[in-house]
Amino acid sequence: MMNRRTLLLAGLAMPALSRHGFAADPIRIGMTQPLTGAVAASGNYVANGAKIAVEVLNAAGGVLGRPIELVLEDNKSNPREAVAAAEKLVLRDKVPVLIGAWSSTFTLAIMPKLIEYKVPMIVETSSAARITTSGNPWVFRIAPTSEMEAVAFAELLGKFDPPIRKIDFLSVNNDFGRGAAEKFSAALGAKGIRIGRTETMTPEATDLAAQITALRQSDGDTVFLTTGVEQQTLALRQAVEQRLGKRIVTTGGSFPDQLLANPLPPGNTSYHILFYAPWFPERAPHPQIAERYTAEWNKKGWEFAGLTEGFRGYDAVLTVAVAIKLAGKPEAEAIRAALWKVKLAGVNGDISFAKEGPAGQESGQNKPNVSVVTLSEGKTGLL
Amino acid sequence: MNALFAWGFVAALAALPLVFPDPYLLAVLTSAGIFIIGAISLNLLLGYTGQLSLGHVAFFGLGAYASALATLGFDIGIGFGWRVVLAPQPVWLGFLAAIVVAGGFGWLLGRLAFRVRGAYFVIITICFAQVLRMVALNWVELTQGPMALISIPPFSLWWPGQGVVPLYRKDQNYWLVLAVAVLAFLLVRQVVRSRIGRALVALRANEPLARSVGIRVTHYLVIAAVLSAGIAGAAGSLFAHYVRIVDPDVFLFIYTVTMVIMVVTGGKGTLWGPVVGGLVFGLMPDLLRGTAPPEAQWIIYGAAMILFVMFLPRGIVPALARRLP
Amino acid sequence: MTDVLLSVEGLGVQIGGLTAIADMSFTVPAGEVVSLIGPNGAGKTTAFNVITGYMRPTRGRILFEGRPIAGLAPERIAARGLVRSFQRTSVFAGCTVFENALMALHLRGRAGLLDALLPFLRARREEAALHAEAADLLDLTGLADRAGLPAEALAYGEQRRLGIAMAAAAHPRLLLLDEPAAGLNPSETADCIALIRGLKERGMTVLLVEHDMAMVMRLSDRIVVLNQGRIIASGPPAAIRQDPEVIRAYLGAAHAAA
Amino acid sequence: MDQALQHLVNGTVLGGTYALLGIGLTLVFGVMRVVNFTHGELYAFGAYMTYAGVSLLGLNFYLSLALATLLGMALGASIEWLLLRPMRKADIDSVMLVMIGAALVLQNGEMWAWGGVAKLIPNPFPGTPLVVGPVSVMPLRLFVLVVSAALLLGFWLLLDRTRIGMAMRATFQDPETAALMGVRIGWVNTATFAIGSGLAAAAGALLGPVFMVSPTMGDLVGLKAFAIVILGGLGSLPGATIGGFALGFVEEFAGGFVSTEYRDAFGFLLIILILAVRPQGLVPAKERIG
Repeated sequence: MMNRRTLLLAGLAMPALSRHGFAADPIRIGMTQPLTGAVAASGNYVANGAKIAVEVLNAAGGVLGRPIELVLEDNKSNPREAVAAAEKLVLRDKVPVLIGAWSSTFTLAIMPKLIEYKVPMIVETSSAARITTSGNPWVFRIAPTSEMEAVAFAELLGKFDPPIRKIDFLSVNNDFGRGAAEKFSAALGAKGIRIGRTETMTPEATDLAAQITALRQSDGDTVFLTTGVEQQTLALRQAVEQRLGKRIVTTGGSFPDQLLANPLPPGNTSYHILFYAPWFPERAPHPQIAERYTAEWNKKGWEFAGLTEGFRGYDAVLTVAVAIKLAGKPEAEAIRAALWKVKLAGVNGDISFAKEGPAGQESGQNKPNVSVVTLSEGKTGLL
Repeated sequence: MNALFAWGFVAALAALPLVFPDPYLLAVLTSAGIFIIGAISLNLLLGYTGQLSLGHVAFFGLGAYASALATLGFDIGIGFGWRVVLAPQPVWLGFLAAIVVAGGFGWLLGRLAFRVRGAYFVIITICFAQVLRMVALNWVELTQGPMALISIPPFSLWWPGQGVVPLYRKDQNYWLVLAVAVLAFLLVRQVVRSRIGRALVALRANEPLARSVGIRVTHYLVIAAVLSAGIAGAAGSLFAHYVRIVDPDVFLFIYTVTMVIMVVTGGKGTLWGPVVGGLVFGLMPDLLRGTAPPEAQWIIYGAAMILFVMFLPRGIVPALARRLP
Repeated sequence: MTDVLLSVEGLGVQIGGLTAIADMSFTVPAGEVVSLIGPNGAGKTTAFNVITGYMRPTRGRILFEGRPIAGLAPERIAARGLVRSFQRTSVFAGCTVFENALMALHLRGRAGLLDALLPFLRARREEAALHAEAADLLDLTGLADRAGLPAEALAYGEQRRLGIAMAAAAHPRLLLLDEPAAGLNPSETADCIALIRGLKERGMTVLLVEHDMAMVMRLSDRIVVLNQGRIIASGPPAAIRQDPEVIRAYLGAAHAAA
Repeated sequence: MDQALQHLVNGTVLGGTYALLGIGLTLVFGVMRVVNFTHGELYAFGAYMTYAGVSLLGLNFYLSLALATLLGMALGASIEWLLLRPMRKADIDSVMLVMIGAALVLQNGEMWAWGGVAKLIPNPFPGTPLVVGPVSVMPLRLFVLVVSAALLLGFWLLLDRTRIGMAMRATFQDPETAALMGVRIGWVNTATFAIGSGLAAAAGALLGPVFMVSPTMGDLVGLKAFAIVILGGLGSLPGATIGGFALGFVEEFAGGFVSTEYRDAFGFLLIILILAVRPQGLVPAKERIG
């Protein structure tokens, strides 16, 4: 907690310092995340990942011989403020590139502004398909869509024993949750798995007894759980309480870290689809990068569990840095052109962009890696 | 003197984009302006009838959804195999739809809620906005639920020499919001200075006495609610076509609080109150950006609310009016 | 015999199981001043509230100009031409004296929403007429020089007078006055009596509830005496003064209280 | 049928905590005529204090619960003293706005102090459910239900048997008369708000370990508490208890049998219906005349 506050103060002091004459003017990168409000926890993780990436890059001499400065704006967990934050970053801070904005709705809210101001944005978390298919040539997504996640997961089906035969869904009632239910149904249905019922919950709901009791009536063997960390934890605990008795797989890349210290009773194993498993950095596609990221994070004394989400900000900043280097100048149009050419090694794996969406206005989409982590009695394992 | 000052103020605001063409300033003012229109509409209810509606954002959100849906079109089933289909309409029709739909719900809420007063009224209005939020969240076929309505076209207007053009530019949107704000202001002014306005103020001051001189309570409160809701709906429509995405969070409680505190800070029941208070609380979040950690910005915002209500309970405008004879 | 303007027939009111009015019947002839008197708790104010629509009767009928009004909303009853004044809060606080007068003239205007938004000839003419009428009203009450003051800044007696004038503003056919002289000093009471006489001369019928016996005797054409929710006597002032039951039940009690 | 039984048990467990939430809010409204928008934040405060006690200071679980409740009362008393006492003459709307401002400050203060990450509170109860026939329930939730019932009972005794309780009831009926009869209204208000806050904090302390602790946990709970007191009748103590159970059952059964999507909407729809048909709530508080 103390660390967090000092860091905020340091963040405040940084622009002041940079104004007082380093050799070269810093290159500014804009980022907007939900730092307050309903989804602030995860937004702060991502922001922290970005901060350490900037430190790592600057320690190595910056980009184009200039230091990087991260200008971070809170979008207060709502779309209107997301637009306000983006406009502030572009119009007042004159950043040539943005990173954001966590939730799909915040990202979708900002997207028309990207066209208006001609500034590219790296989308680090949002999973809605529409972000890259609506014909916005300023959008470059490193986060996987629900569909990519589902397809990648389908390849791992053979590792489950007993095998998955029929699935149900417990989804948060938003783009993320509904999208996951739809895409996993399609991807797993194609593999001959039967699809049962889908129960939904509002994002702020805490008592999920009604949903879980309803799921108990299904004869499925596996429940896919898609929601934020907090509801994941609640659902896993209440599933024990209501004797759900089914295998639970969480999607979306976040991990119910609180269950490490306060484990579920013995005999309950849950499965978690992650994009980075910080317990096993050596098993990441690029172990050195993953280990560096993990080490820097732990040096700050931040919560270990945040590593599963913080890499999104870390990778986004690395991507931007490579693009600026390729572009040779920190200008929006040049960075956009360069983003099509980037090829780099990130925490999650190789990052490069393929074209998606209507011809002539394609958005960029990266193909990320997934891994499935098991959690049993407070211990993690890799499937 | 007053009118001269007022028109001078409007002229200065209108000239602003020509003198300071800073797009960020215009963006902030446009965004604040939309909420000031909301505050002007709320003032009619809160300031002149004395009824605190903490669900005012319901009308704002209804306007936003109505306008967005009218311009995007929709195709929904209503049971028994019947479908309601609407082809995309021009934006000005969406704007009208926003006013009509919001006004209609204003009538409904007025009929229902004015049967109770005080704390009950406040809570019923909160619930009203909550129910609408739940509907927006779950009637996915119509509203796309939490996936939000996106790609909403920008406002379009007839522009001299160019025909009907979509307003992409900052200054155009700014002027549009300014024009609607001036219209809303004039509309409210006309109403409160008329026989209707007198009836509303009489009801606020002393309801039993007002009834005894023949003022029909429900009739006038419902008129106020319909007008107020209609203007809020117009603000919602501007919001939808400016931000160009509408999701159920448009019904957030904090938006109502923003409008209420704008009215109260400026001075409820004064014409200029929502404008002055709106500028204070509309610009504060953007002025605070970067000066303090995000949580502290909210704390300052909340503390400012408390201090204004405690130490300037009647608002800035009446306090100034007392200073200047 | 003059026409009957108001007739109360077999009225009964229960509040939370208590009988406020047991059985009350009386009439108010057009053009007269009728007073309703009785000791505290006799049911006078309840009767007023029921006649003017602020409370519902449990049984009985109230006819105004031959048409039933029991159960109608106060504003409907006011629109029929029956307006009351209030005992405690008689003015619109926070508004000027002139605004008070204008508000009281509500029923004299008819401008609606359209007129408010597009104030052309008709609406403007109506506003001008209402302003003139409000000025007249203040002249009548002798408050013309206070027009710009907030109503609550008036002296108590002036507030009471304004309250009466406001009740009378829309030219009701029947004016109900609830203790207009309560708390007034003798000279204010005299002003008040003059005002009520003036209203009567303008053709208004008055139903008065009042404790000040001297005032009641001077103003009334007829007096109705209530005790414990029942009428115990009614007639012209001279007869009431002599009635032994009234003396026993009411005058004695009033003297004791004073 | 088995499902219905399970819903019945879940509804009872949920209803008990809702009743606890509602009673603090309705008490404050009944006595002080204050709509307490900080109620949800005091709930969150109680949960965080329990977390601090158990996880950071390593205190005993039950001791932490009691401490959190007491600290909630202290926070409530200071809010009353700092914000409500100077506003005693102000209208109900201004007071509401001040309380909304205070809620914003409290919630973001919590986020600043604790960060946005939700926390679990360890508890000494077994993590496996008690199973009786077709029905299962967690021992922790049973404990919460029992403590809620005990708190409700204790609160009734306080109102019924103590001097301060009598003073509160007198103020509830008619503040002016109570003041004339020698009740020190200022003190009664402080005590009332402290007790109302203590009940909210206790609810948070009890439910924190059942669910999770996060800075925004008070939002939904605050809204629910409004729903409960409106259902029961604003300012009515028995009404808040009945309203709490009514909402618990409605949510549980409607969520289980009709639609989980609208689960949280049922409460609000019910309120609008109730207010349209019976504005004074199910069990109206005694009207003050005048």
